[in-house]
Amino acid sequence: MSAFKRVQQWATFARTWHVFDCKWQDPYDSAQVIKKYLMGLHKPIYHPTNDCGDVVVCINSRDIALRGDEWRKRAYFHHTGYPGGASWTLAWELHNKDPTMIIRKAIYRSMKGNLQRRHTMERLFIFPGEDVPQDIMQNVTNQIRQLRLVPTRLDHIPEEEVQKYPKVMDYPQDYVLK
Amino acid sequence: MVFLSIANWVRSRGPDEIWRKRRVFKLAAHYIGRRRNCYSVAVRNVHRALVYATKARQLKKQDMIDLWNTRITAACEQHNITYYTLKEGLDRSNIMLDRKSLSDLAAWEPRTFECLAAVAKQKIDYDGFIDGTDRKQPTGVNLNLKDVMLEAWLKENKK
Amino acid sequence: MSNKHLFLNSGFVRAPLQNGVGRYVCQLQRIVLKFCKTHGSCRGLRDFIEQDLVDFAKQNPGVVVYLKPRRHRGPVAVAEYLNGDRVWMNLANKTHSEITKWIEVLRTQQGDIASTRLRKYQYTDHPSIQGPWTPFTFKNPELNTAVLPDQKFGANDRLPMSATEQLRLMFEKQKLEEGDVKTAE
Amino acid sequence: MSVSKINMAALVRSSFGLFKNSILNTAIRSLSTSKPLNIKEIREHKEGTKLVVEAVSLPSPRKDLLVRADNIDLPSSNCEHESSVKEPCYMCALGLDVKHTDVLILSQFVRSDGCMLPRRITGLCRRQQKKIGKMVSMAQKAGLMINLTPAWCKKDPKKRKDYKKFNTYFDEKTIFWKRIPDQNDKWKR
Repeated sequence: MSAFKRVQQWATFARTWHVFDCKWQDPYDSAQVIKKYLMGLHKPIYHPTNDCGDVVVCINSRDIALRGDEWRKRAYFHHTGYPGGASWTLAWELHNKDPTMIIRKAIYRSMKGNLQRRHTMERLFIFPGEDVPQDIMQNVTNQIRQLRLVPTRLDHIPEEEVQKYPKVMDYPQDYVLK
Repeated sequence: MVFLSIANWVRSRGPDEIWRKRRVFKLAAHYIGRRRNCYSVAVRNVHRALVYATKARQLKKQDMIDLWNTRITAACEQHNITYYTLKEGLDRSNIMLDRKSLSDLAAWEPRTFECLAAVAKQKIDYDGFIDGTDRKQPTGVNLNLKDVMLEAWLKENKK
Repeated sequence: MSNKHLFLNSGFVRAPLQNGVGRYVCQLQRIVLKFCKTHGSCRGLRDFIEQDLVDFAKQNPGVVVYLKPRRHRGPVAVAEYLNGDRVWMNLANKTHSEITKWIEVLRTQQGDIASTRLRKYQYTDHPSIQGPWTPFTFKNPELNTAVLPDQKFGANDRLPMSATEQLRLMFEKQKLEEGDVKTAE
Repeated sequence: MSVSKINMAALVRSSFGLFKNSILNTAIRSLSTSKPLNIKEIREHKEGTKLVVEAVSLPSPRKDLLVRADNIDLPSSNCEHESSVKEPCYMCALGLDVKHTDVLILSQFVRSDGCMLPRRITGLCRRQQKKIGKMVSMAQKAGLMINLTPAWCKKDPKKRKDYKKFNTYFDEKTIFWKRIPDQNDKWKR
């Protein structure tokens, strides 16, 4: 193999580091996207036996959003192995204890349960907030697009803009403004 | 009638027994231990292996199709097009490339694949064919109101 | 029901050191023809030796030719190659013309081809003209200087327009139309 | 037959539109077919020892910003009314796909304490009133209109209790559940 070809191969199989902002993202939907990057399914050179998965850094995992009433309806099961060792933790309780756990479990479960899965998970970093160690952040060269738009709170929009925004409803004539 | 020879036929499996077994042993040659040395064990495993081989002939094709699909989908994502739209656009513009060639192009000749995606997109645009997955055109998060309205205004004036 | 592949070595269709491009090096180094002077099955090989062998040796000065007469045994050709392969071939009852062709095969092939299972029936040293895909091929060059995470690269830009934006557009359009009405007057 | 009917209807409508336009265009713009909308404000002031409370009619602050479908020729209003006779309400006519994150639109339908206005004031059709009401409550639960809440509420969604302090989003498809027909109820099917 010539030197050029060797470099070519290094380039093709180079590992990219991606960052994903979990703010207001559904962890179960975004797991389907992150999984692709972790396993290398986003590359046209993908093969199950070649090691082409990328590294993903998830930030702001504390600010994930769950749909509807899932915070109090979704339960995570754990069994210690002893009789009576079963326990169910609600999603919000789990998120209180470890704000990275829900997204980690979502990604883990989105992948097929083979021997590769745990090694693939090693390439995933999750941080509850914005502050990421410098040695991790300096590798990041790409950002994964979010699925949902981060909604804007009404009190974060400037007052004049709210006033100026076109209206659809008008008050009736004898309405007493409150 | 008296059948005297039947009793002899029970044990006798004919002169070609060794050749019959040899055929099985040849297929078990790469096994280890009793699976290759004892006929009764070998024949069971050989039968199972042959059944697997029969099924695998279909599965191999299916696996390759799945792999090609994965690769093409991955390549399509980079050009903001879905696999379905790409296929539809290429079919409509009479570019009859199969999955294998498309995935090969995506990996080995990426610029060609980029052009193919552009062709498909343009053709779909001309035909006005939009499928459900591609209805989400890029909107631009920071929508510039002035530019959008200028276009609308120009369109109005042309009428 | 073929199990020939079980113990075969696998390989690709390749010529060693681009043989035949520019120059050709005969890969056959040595050929041993074993035959019996009386045996009937050696008839074809004897004919070949009598008529063609000298010409063959003259035309291929790089090939060492051995003749090995032996009594009451079948005719055999053993070819040895530059890469160390040794091909044994039984020539029993082959006619003169058949043997001529088989010797030609042994001379032109570049090793023990028959005992390799080809993984693919084609091979190229240059699989890609444009250069194979790399993670950097279609990358947005703006990412090189961007400070990540950045909302510009992280926000979803392929969503339908939100009702907030739509209403704003409608309002602008309404204003325009009102303006149009005024100018028309 | 039906085609001709539709054509006739379209003709009539377009001619009516022309007629209306011709009137409106020639008239001054400030003149409108309905009464100019006014709004009342209650003012209290003291004149000597007397406390005077009066309701003053004011022009609506939203008048200039109103968007109506009549003013824009929309390609087709995706109104779901069966009868074409019934006039669609202004929200149906606009055909906007409002989500619970469009707080700028939703905040127009609420009082300053975040309560949804009743239908006699909003003037919406039944369906839209229900839909907007649900979306307002969705936006409130998601903490997107946290400034439009009663005074005793915590003004930071992160300070709410238990599961309420975490971000939640909603799916607008869950507002109207499709009625699943009862298998045993054969007379109504």
